[in-house]
Amino acid sequence: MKKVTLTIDGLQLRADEGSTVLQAALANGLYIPNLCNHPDLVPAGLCRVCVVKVDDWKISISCKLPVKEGMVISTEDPEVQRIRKSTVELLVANHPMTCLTCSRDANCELQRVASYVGITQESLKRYRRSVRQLPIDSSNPFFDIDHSKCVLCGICVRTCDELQNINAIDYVRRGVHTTVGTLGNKPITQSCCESCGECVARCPVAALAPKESPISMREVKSVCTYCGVGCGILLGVRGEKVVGVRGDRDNPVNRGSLCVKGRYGFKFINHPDRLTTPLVRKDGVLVPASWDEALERVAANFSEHKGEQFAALASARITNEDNYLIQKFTRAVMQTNNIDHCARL
Amino acid sequence: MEERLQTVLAPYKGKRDMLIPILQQVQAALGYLPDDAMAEIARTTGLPESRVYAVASFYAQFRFTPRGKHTIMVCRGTACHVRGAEKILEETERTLGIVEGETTKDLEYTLETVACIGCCALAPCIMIDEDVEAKLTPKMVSEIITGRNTA
Amino acid sequence: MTNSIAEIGEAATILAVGTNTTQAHPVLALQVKKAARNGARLIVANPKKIDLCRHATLHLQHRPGTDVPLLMGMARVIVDEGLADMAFIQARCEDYEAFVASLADFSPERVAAITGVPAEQIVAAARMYAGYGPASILYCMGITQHSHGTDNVWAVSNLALLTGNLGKFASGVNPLRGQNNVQGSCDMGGLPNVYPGYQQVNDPKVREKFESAWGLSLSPDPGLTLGEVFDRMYDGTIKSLYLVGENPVLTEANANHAIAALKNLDFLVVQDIFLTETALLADVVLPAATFAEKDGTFTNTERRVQRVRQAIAPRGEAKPDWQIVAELAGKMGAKGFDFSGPEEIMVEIASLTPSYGGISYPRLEGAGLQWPCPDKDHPGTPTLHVERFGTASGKAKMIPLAFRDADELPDGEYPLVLTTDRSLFHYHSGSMTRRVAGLEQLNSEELLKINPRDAKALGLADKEMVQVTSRRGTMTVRTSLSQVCPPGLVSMTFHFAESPTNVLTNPARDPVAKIPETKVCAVRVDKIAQP
Amino acid sequence: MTFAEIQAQANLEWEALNNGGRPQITVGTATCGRSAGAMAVVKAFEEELQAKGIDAALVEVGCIGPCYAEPLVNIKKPGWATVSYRNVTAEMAREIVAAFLLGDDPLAKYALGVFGEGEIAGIPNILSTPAFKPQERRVFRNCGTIDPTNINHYIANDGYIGLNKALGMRQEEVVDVMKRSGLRGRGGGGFPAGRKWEAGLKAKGTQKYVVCNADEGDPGAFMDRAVIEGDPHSVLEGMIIAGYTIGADTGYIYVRAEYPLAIRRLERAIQQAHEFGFLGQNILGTNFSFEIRIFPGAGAFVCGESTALTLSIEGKRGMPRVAPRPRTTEVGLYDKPTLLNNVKTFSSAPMIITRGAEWFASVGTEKSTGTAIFALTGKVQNCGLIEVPMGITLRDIIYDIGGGIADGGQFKAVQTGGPSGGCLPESLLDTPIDYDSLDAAGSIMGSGGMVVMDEKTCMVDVARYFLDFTEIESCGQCVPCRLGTKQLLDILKDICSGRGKPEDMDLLYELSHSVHGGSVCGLGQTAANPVLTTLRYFRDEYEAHINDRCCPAKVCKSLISYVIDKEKCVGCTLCAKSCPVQAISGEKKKIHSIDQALCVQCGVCLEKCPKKFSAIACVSPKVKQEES
Repeated sequence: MKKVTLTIDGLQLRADEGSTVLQAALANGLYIPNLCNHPDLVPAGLCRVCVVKVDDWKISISCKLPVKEGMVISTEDPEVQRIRKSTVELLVANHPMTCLTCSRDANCELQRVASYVGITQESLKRYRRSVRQLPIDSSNPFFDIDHSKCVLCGICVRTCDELQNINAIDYVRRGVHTTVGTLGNKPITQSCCESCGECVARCPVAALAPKESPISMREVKSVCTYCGVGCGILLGVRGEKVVGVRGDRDNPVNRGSLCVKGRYGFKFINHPDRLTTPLVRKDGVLVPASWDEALERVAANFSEHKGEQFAALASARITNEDNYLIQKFTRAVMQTNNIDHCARL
Repeated sequence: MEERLQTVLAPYKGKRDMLIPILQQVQAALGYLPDDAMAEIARTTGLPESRVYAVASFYAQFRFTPRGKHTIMVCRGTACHVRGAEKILEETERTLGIVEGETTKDLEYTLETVACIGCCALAPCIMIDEDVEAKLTPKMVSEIITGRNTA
Repeated sequence: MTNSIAEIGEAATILAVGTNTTQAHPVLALQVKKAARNGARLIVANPKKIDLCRHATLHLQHRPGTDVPLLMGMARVIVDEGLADMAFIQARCEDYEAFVASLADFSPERVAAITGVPAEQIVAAARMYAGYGPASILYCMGITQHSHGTDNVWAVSNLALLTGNLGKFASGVNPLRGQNNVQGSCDMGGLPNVYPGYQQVNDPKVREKFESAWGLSLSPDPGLTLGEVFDRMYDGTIKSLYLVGENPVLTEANANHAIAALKNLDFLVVQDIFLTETALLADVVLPAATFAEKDGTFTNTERRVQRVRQAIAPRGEAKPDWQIVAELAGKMGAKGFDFSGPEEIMVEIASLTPSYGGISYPRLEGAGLQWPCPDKDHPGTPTLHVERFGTASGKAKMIPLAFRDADELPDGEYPLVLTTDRSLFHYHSGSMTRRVAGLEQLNSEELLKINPRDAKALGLADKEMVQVTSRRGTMTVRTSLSQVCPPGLVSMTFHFAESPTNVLTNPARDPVAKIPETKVCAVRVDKIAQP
Repeated sequence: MTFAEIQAQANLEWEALNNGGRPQITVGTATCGRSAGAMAVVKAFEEELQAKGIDAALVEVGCIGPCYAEPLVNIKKPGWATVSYRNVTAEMAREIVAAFLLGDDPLAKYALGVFGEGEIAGIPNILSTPAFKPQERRVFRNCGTIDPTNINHYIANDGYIGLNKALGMRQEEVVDVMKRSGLRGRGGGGFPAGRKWEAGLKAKGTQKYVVCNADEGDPGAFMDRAVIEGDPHSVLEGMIIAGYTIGADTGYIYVRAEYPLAIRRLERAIQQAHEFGFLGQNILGTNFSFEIRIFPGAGAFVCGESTALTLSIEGKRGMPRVAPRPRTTEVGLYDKPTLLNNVKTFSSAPMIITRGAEWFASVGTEKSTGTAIFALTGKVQNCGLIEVPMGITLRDIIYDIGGGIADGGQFKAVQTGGPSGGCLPESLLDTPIDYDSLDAAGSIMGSGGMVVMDEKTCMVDVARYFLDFTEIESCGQCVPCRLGTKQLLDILKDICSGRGKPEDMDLLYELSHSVHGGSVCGLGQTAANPVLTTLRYFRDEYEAHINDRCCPAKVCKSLISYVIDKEKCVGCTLCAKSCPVQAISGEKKKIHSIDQALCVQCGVCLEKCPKKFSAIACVSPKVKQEES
């Protein structure tokens, strides 16, 4: 990959040819505030928060600006700062001030840019506040859509289009009345939405927010237990409870993407129906028993049915190690090759 | 409605870039764009339903609720504005008992405003269906409308 | 899969046959849609107008069970139009002539008559697939779950070999494995005829290897397959069954027969995480740990072995399956089961399984490894068959094929064809997904997808409860009028215990793979008489 | 038929019409004429000619320009100069037929003037009147003189000569002529047309498009419609020449659906052009083929922006493409090279080719050649469409052509360029009309709207009005335009309703600059111009609103009261009867009074109060209840 050298705020840095100024800056640990940019998506250039000055004369957004050899970029130019500040002030003036009760508090891109450009109560006071009043769409069991918090970065629309190719949502109406919605603004569950939650995962604010977002204490890298694709996941754990799942962006299989089952289908793990003790049938009914009792009963019976009277069915759900031992048990201990599983279903 | 819709859509199977003309023709046929008509347009063209509505709701021409028999468009062009279009609009709203964008209960009139009819020299003016009423005063407006109703 | 998932997005042509990818493999489907978006030609061959058709260049809507004529018809066009990759065929294939001879019966016109796909579409598909490489074939249960599933698979591989679309980047034959570790359980010898790594049980050399490793003698006779096991249970030959993480009461074709077989056992042990419909029949139920409660590895559909890591302690007294088996073996006085943990088990696996030879936990950190990975320095194999095929000669056989229709065809009594598929929101027998309230809300009951025309003829409304009956059983379900099914075809999933689709399905098995024909059976749909 | 034969045939028809020895009556029946009652006049003439058995040609023509005089009728009687009659009614039509066609009395009292050869006592020659003297009719060359539905009329007036000539030139030669003519894009931006055509020619690609922007969205501009309705073939010819020049095979005309007549005229013209071989396969025997399609715009001002317009034709939301991006001439309609010009630009092309670059550049200024067309409206005597040489001053336009301020009012400001333009004060009346001078003054040429305002116009309200427009018309994709115009509007609304704060003026200024610098497209970048220019030239009005809660023009409702002058009121009860909210009380012959709490400032009472009393006055700031 060919490299070019450019200067941002006096800092000289190398960047891949064909990358954008914003990419170059972020790659070099240089933050340029931005809202509608997402690494997985084609730059849209709509929020205008990433404006910079190019070669000391031209104002441009950095997310669509290709790097050029010898380019000189300023993010601190007064004109840039003024445009950036008013733009963010406008967004905040039209955003509900409910951070304390917001699920994205402290993890919100709007908060981040606002504090970066130094928005103050004084500067905000001058503005006429107005927050769009639209009913929250809570039809989906996993996430809510709150238009009053939407900054119209379009990341959800582009995710549903560019990445998922589902197009359940798009821009609706125009101007200040623009919203993200479905045909006729029907509830999201009445659209072709597949509830994959990819848009929710990318929303920079809480316009698309999970219904439950308990804070996990640690994350464990693992593999999704559903279909054969084997998506890399990060299990969010709180105490002895799995409270969330995230796509693993480093995994080559799914690069962070998940489907509705993979992302939201984890609650069976801590479900009350889980079997927690062995059960043994006594007088026709299954009753709890100790491991010893249960295993001895099994051992006793299996010992009498070695060979062709016995068969084992392994599972396509359990690990390789589990399967290996079961077939070893069947072949070595039970002395038969009567082992199969539901590979064919 | 089904048949009318199908006749309009017949020539457009898979023609995604004809969406706007399609919407115009469907609205001409049905008077407005019901949700299920837009869903049918999506199926015919192969566009996502959301895209059909996204485009339809972007343009001022398209309506999603039934319209009155007649449309009164009050011109809000600059010339009309400086010659008192505001007062014309208010008087029209008062006479019809509805506000801009609404339709009278008897489905006789739908009241809209338009950026400019292009009769600036004859400002202020309104357009009732295809006829332009020019050089109006608030008084004339109420007379014209009540006159139409009695006639 | 002969290729990696990421390669699919780079293909110039994709033939997706017998796979409802967006529903059954949603994340892999992203690659298919990405390719289509970037201009790849996507040919969807499916009796139903599935969601993937929205992105398709061409939809071949063939009659269920006519995959062989469809694919052979394409092959015929490719040969006739001189689009075959003769260089590849000469270098790497066998029996080309015999194969070509068998194409005689598959003129586009005749194929059109059999499959219901217009001849010009068959020609167009053939030209696309042969003309724009790299071309990749995706298939799934729609190919395998037939009484002639093996023929279907051969037809697929014939097509790939014929055009040299095998053993190259983004170019190959890619069966999509249904369950998270179905690949792994096969790799591990969870099959009656092979040891881990597909080493034949009836191969003396192999058997000796395992006998010496395990320190005892082993049976030389291949065992019984799943369906056969149930038959032997039914006739009483098999008296004792150890059933781990399966729910055949819902998933077996002709479920009533399966239930009878289970009830006929002397002794049934079920090892699972929930008290499934099958576990209710057990004599002993052993509580297993979920994937989140144990360490180990899964092998995905692209042969990538990845680490599963314990996140939380097992619920209550539940234990990882390997541990249960080890303790059971211990109770039976067996040796060679005292492992400190999965990592140690993997050491033994690697030592006995050539294709896993180079796999060890340390090496699986990060992106995992794609087998074959014969030794500890081998980087793994993203694409199979690059130089040679895994046959004795190293060459791939092209198989002459004839058309065999489905085992059971619609008739006056059972006029409709029932085919089964999966819902995006549920997984297999639903024991896990149906316990997730949100998924249950998004899809809470079985729906019989039926074409509005058929519904009209039967006087059925949308969302009306009806009775569906086959020669084997009957069940009730709610209708869903939908253009997804063409007239004459109805479709259901099998996730819902309260409407067990598999009481209807046909157990007729493929002679080789022993897979039942759950994709085609004849049914009747009746209005439920209102009291 | 060869082009020569086509011409010969057309000239024959034209001659017969003009010098066939029978009287010719032409009535302007473009939209503005119709709304003034032209169709009734046509009907009256038909009936009258019938009744009186007069053999005369009755021709419907496009807009001649002076809308203030509509319906406008020209009568060309053999042996007489052509007489133009103004504000003709059906009644007058009958009178004229009787007096002038049967008799020899031209009815001077109804005449606007005469033109052509000869004079008539008591009627001035139109072209010598101040209203017409400064005008130079080029783009309007045929408007109002030919039947727009008759291609032969166009051909007989040098129509399609340019195309015929161009087809004989190399593409580079056409570009060269266009460049030397100095023609700048008439859509408002003023980008040199020749350079655009050159870019279109040089752009790589086999498939190219020509697009005509007839999405005349500016409130207060309607000249594009007049050109299309009055001379549609001039637009087609320009587009065909452009198509030949850049190597395109398809042209689109994006015209507002609100212009039904214009669309009908275009459809007719396209059909005729096909019949005559000016469109379709192998045009005029060459191997050049070209088709033109009409695309009725669905109503979005932003689609005047070229990238939004092309996306709209593709059936998408008209949201301008975001810079940095390639030019439309490289990546335009369907991502193919696209030459997009305004109606007037295209209709200028044929005469440039026919008469040469030098002829075109012979009028106008060095940097802005040719003529400019304005829709002169607002508080001016003579409203209408005017075509003047670039460089003429605003004062000449308003006071000579426009005949000064209407109703004896006082000039306050003139607004040019529509929502993207600005309001200029008295002090700038001598600014010459050209792209650069208007820019310098803080306004723009724009698409040619020119609205005159008098002392009864509130400049804060005007700014509010334009922001109201841009807020509605913003596509909403970028934050500065979507929320900036809204914020500006909210502030202006507050000021107009007496809730203004002293710091608002600074905020308006600051925001205006950010919206200008931050927005994606021209609409957003210029949205604040009305605010900036009014702030700059009419700051005192802002201060009056904010500090004194007073609207000097007495427009802003929340700041005005209607009061009854006790001395003047005679208790005629007219006002009370007409008040829609019964806010006026008082018995017959008793002094009336207005309940300010009830009054909605509709002004009907003022309108109703007989001039001889004029007892009702409008005052600002508001008065307290007891004072009234």
